[in-house]
Amino acid sequence: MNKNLKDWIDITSGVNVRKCMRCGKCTATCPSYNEMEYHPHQFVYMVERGEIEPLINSESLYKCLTCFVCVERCPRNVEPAKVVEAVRLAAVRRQGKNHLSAEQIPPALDDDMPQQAIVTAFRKYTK
Amino acid sequence: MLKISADRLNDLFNRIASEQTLYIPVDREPNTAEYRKYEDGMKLSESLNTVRSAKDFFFPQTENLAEFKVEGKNIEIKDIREESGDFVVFGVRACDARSFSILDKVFLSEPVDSFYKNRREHGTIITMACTRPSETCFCTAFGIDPTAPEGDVAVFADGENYFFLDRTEKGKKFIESVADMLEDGDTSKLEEVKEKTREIMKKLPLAGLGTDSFGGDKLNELFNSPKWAELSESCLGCGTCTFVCPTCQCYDIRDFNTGNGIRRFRCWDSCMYSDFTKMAHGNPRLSQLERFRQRFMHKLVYFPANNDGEFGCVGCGRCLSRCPVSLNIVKVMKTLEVKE
Amino acid sequence: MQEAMIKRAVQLLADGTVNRVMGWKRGEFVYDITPAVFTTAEELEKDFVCDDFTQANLSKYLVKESRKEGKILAFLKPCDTYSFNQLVKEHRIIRENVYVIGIPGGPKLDIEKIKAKGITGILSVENENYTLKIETIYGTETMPFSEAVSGKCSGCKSKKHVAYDELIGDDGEVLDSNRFDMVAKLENMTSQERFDFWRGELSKCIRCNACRNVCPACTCENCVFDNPKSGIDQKAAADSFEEKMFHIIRAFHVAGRCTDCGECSRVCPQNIPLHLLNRKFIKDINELYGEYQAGADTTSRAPLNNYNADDCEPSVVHERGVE
Amino acid sequence: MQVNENFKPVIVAFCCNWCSYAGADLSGTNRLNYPANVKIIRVPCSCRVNPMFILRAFQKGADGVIICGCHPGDCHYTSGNYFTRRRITLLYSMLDFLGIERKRTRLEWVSAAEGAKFASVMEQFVSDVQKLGPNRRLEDLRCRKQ
Amino acid sequence: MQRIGVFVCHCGTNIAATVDVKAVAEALGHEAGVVISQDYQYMCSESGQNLVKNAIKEHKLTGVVVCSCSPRMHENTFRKAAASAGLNPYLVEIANIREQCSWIHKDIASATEKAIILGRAAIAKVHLNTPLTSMESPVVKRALVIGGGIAGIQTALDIAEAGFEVDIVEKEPTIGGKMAQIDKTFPTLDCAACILTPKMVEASQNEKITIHSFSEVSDVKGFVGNFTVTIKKKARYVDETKCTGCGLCTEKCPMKKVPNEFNMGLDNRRAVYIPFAQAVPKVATIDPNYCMMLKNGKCGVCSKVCSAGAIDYKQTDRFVEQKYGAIVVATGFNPIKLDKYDEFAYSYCPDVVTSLELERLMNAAGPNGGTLLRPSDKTHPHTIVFVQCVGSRCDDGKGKQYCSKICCMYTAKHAMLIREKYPDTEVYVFYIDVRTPGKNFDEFYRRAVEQYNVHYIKGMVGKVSPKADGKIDVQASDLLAGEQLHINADMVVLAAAIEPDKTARPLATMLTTQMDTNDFFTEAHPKLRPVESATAGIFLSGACQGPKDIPETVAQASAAAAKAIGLLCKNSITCNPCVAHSDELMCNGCSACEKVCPYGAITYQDKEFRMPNRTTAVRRVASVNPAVCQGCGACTVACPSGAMDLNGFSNSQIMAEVDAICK
Repeated sequence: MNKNLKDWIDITSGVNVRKCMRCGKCTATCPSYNEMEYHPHQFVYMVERGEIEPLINSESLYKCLTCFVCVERCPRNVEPAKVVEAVRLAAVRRQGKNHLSAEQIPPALDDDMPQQAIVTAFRKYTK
Repeated sequence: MLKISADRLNDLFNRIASEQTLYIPVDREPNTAEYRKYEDGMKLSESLNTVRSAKDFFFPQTENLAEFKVEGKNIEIKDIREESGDFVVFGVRACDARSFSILDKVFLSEPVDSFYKNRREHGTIITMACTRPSETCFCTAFGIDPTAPEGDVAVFADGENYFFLDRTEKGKKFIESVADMLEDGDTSKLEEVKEKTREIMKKLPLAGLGTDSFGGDKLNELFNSPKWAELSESCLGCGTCTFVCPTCQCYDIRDFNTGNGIRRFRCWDSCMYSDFTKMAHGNPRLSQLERFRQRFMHKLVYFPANNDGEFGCVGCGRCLSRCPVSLNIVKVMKTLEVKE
Repeated sequence: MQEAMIKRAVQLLADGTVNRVMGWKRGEFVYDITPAVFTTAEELEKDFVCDDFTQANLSKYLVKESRKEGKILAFLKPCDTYSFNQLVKEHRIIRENVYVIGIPGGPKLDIEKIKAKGITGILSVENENYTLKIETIYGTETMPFSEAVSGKCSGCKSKKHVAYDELIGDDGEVLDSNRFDMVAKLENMTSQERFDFWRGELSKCIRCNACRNVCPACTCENCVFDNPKSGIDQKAAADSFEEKMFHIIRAFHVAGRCTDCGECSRVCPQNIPLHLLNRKFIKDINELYGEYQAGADTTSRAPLNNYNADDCEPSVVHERGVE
Repeated sequence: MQVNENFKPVIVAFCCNWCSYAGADLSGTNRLNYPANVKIIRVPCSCRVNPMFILRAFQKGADGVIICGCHPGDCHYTSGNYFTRRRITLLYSMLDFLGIERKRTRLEWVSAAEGAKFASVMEQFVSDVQKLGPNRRLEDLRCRKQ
Repeated sequence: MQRIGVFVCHCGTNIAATVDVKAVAEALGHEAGVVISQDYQYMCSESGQNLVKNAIKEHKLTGVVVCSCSPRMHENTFRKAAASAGLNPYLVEIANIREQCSWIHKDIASATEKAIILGRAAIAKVHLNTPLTSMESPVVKRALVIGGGIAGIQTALDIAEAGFEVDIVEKEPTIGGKMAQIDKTFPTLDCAACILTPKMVEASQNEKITIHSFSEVSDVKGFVGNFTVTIKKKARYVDETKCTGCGLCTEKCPMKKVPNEFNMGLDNRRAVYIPFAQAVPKVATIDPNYCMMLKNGKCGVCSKVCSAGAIDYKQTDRFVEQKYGAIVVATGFNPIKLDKYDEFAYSYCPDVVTSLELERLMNAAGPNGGTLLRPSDKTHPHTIVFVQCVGSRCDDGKGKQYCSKICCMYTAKHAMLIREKYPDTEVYVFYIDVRTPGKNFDEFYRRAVEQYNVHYIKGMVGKVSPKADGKIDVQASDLLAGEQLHINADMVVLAAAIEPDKTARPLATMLTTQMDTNDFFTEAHPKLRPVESATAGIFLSGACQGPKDIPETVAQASAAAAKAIGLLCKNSITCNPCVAHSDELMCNGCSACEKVCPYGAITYQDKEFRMPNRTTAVRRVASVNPAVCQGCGACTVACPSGAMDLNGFSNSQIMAEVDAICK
């Protein structure tokens, strides 16, 4: 259980994960539920237990569309999307974990993708 | 007589202020002055009387007498009197100067009031002859010559110079201490100024005020006069006349719980107040008529009776100008005067 | 004007509607006015005076007078009638024992304003079409009438008589005066400036109680400051705090009842602008709880004895103006 | 104006018996804590607090006075707090007019169920007064502690 | 000279943990006037109180200060102890060094110092305490019950049983409340109407009970034992005495399109209506918003057909004023509005219903006669999904933070009834936790799961989206199986949270009772006095005090009745002696106090006084009626000269406390 990483995530996300009563509403409304290895309610529970490592290495970290429906619907004002974002930042802070190499971009381009999307993707997913 | 030119007066003030604290009358608004601690550049007020008389320096409105501390069952008394520093009060008019002799009779006779005595010894009174008496002045009625004021040092102004004449031991010592700034001067012009002031005094509306129907022996006919009712009907019972009067000397002693002990202090009291001399059985004077009568009887009858004929009033005119409903000693004297 | 009043008073005395008259009489000097009660016609002819210097508000005397035998005639200026109404509303004046004649207010003169021009030895003051000719022992002086007008009258709020049985001269109306300007100016100062201003003013106070004893709203049988059982009895301000305490408590007790007649500032021997404290309360009441003029009638409830559910919160006072 | 740390403000709180005193008790039962400088005086209703008491507190050395009452409409005596609201608004306006710091006085509505609110209001009030420093503008020099 | 005894309580460790009680006792021992100062483990215990009694007798004490818990807890205990030892009970003062000192400070030094200061303040106050004797004031032997649901009816029956007059004020045309709308009740599944209507009839026939139906309380004055209540009898345009309840007018009325609130708007009723068959009083009521006669003067069919001539279009609101000794609040609850929950599509899909609507759909007197059909196309539902905790247990600002307590049980009941009546219907229940605390509750729920195989799935419903073919796609998570489910449901039933009735807030203002932030009435003490409000003489019965089911409601209703009876059976009650009194010598007679007194306790009279020099004068002075005055103290501040003072909280006492605190 990596103590300071969990505290760091609590601080950056600004979310008190202990408020979650594990009702599962976020998971119920999550549109990209099927692609996710860890569903939102599991995400919050794992952060609460401090198991951040599996989250950082899991693919589902980037499946979250940040559509914020879980934040909208959560009855306890726990904001799972922000926890996901915080874990992403933790991942981004890790050196050497490059999720997007330069060669991958040209094939992924399509003409109506806004230029801004490329820049943010590049900033976010490369080290 | 020693003199100093008018424009070097402020240098004299600075000199005095350097040795001891100096209070001079300064104009708060045109024609109303008040005593202030001298600071460089202050201009001496031309106007006549200050609203609060010089009595305040010797008999302040509130003064701490003693302090007690109660610890459980035992009481510890702290003596909080401290020696007053030397100070000089400049520009006192003849009537105020006379008030000190009245107050001395009260406070310095047995049993001596040590607080008053302490301040009186350390205070030097420099009086100033009047040149422009106002319509409310009637000091001549009580034998006071405005052009020849008493006090420790008398100052006479003739327009360009200020002449200093010492009247008491303390005055002599004061003049010696500033002798180097003074030089001799002829006093011819002074006589002429004095004569002019005496002329004006005779023309004052209240010039002819007689005091012969008052005095120590006139108690019964004055006390029972029916005119008191009409005289006192509109008196509000506030304390203005007593608090601006230079010769009023009544005070009340009170205790205040400061949280870390009891502080006993004395403060001015006014015979006009409803709880003046309130004793265990109650108050000897219950109606405003009795209180009103008490004030003027004390000035015009009781005080002279106990002080070989010296009246308690000095004719400064403050109560005439400050009473909210214009009741004053002159109206009382004129109404109760027995004309042959 | 004075003759008309004397004639009417003598008439009323004669036909017995009243057995005494409350008015003014001259003291030693021309500006020296004393409120007085006259019982006979001769006294009225001899001493009664009503001129530019009769500023005193007679309503407070009627508290004692209306409890005596018989009916008393009182000449009241418009601002006095407001105090009269306020005292009637509080059952301090027995209305049926007073016959009120409303006399025109008109700006009155204040001798302090004349003396402040450096004029001393005043023997007589005549008013020739709004310039004053002042005879003094040092020669005659002149000054414009407007400069000698008393502080009470310069901020006059209304020339309307709100209580009278009869009128001499015509009735005026309520004026909108700029009487709150000085209060607004003070409010816009910083709190340190305000503190220094009031410490300067209130430290002059010699606790002579003239303001309390002249105020028509201050008619307690036994004032809190004179009653040892009240816990805040004080005879002199032994500390700067007690000066503030006296004036705050007095202003609070008359809040909502003060008709802004200005007598307190007129009689203060130290010329402290006490009316500003009462006007501050009047301005606050008008702004926060709706226009209210004390004494305008004898039935309305004083603002502090009244409430409505949607009054503003006290924090409003802490947010407006300058910190 | 630097704030010296060892200044411990004396705060007097007038709490109405039915609501804010009960709120204070509730914050006690919930073990919420607020600074020890606050001492509570129980009054039957907030309309019992006389401006004399507030000035007396400042005279005797208090650095801050806070009055707590029921929410308007909740008063046990139906209209008590409405009168409080008017009186205290005018009094605070006058104190401000005389130049007294605004943050030394406060009126707060706290119901019997708002224990948490009571604790946070007291916490915040004490920190405000702490920042202001000792009460110099409305104090009686004779009562100043040595 | 005062002889004061100081007793500092340890309260076990509650105080002793953070306050050095020995130091406090020792420090307070040195205060002026204190002759004995000791600490003890439990002052409120028998032996603690004996400590006080013996000290009073032994040291002939004239004042007692107990530094312990809040005066609101044990002030009476110590007052009674002092009284039994011969000391006037109002010479006892309590310093609150637990809730307001030891429990809220961690640092022992500052907590002890504060306790000493609070002790000193109490001693300073007790020095100035005067012995007071409480007055007696008469009790009106009549009770008022506000709200005619099961809570109100039960309370009224119990009070009437004890022989006292009771009035029930019900804002609907009939008593019965929510229970009348319910089909079956858990856990015994007996029919709600069958157990409720006998009590309603009993209430109407009991001569001690008068029912004011279709009425509201418009004003309450006075205080315990002496309330004066104004009841507004709303105009129902039907004369109650004449109407026999035959219902002829309700059939003939041409205006048919009125949404029937009794069936939650699922079907329509006429402009003149009787809510349901067993209505008590069985009297028709005309709805002024829909009746053509009342709106624009054209129709009058009902008055023509009415054989009893009971219709009276000119009827107006009537006000009845009545005196009562006790008031019981039984205003009940309502389900919350679900329009803010767009994820459940409640407001735009007719097949998504709340549980109460389901009750009406399944009820024999319901819109389609007891057979459960889909409201949209009246077909038989094959799959029903129940969603729990809709609006409950959430602090997202839309819903309520608390658990509504009854939803789990009534959903299990609905599931069981549906499965029993329509075995072919699949029932899914999405829950966070199933809460079944009570006698036979869990067994009831297990029967629903095991015998009637209702599918209980742990996980919340995320989205309900009606599809084109009329079916409803329910997207939910199954946390145990770890999958996201999509259920094709015919109906969705939302277990909506419950909140107090909207009329509760204005009523609380009238009764000057306290309310918590969710508008439930605040009870005097959550554990020890649950059915009394803090305001003496006002009692709480049923869901107005908090969410509760029918068994608890009836239990509380009887408890409230018992408390009310306890009050009514006294001929007079001792009232609070801490009342105001005026010092005649100082009173100006300016009637400032009379204007601020909320109870009108102050009157004026002209009295003769001796004035100076043997004269006398008549002066108008105030006098306070101690029976009416409640001791709020507003007059003491309105009085400028300080003539008006309050016993028990006098000006000098409070100032002494202020001095002691600021020392």
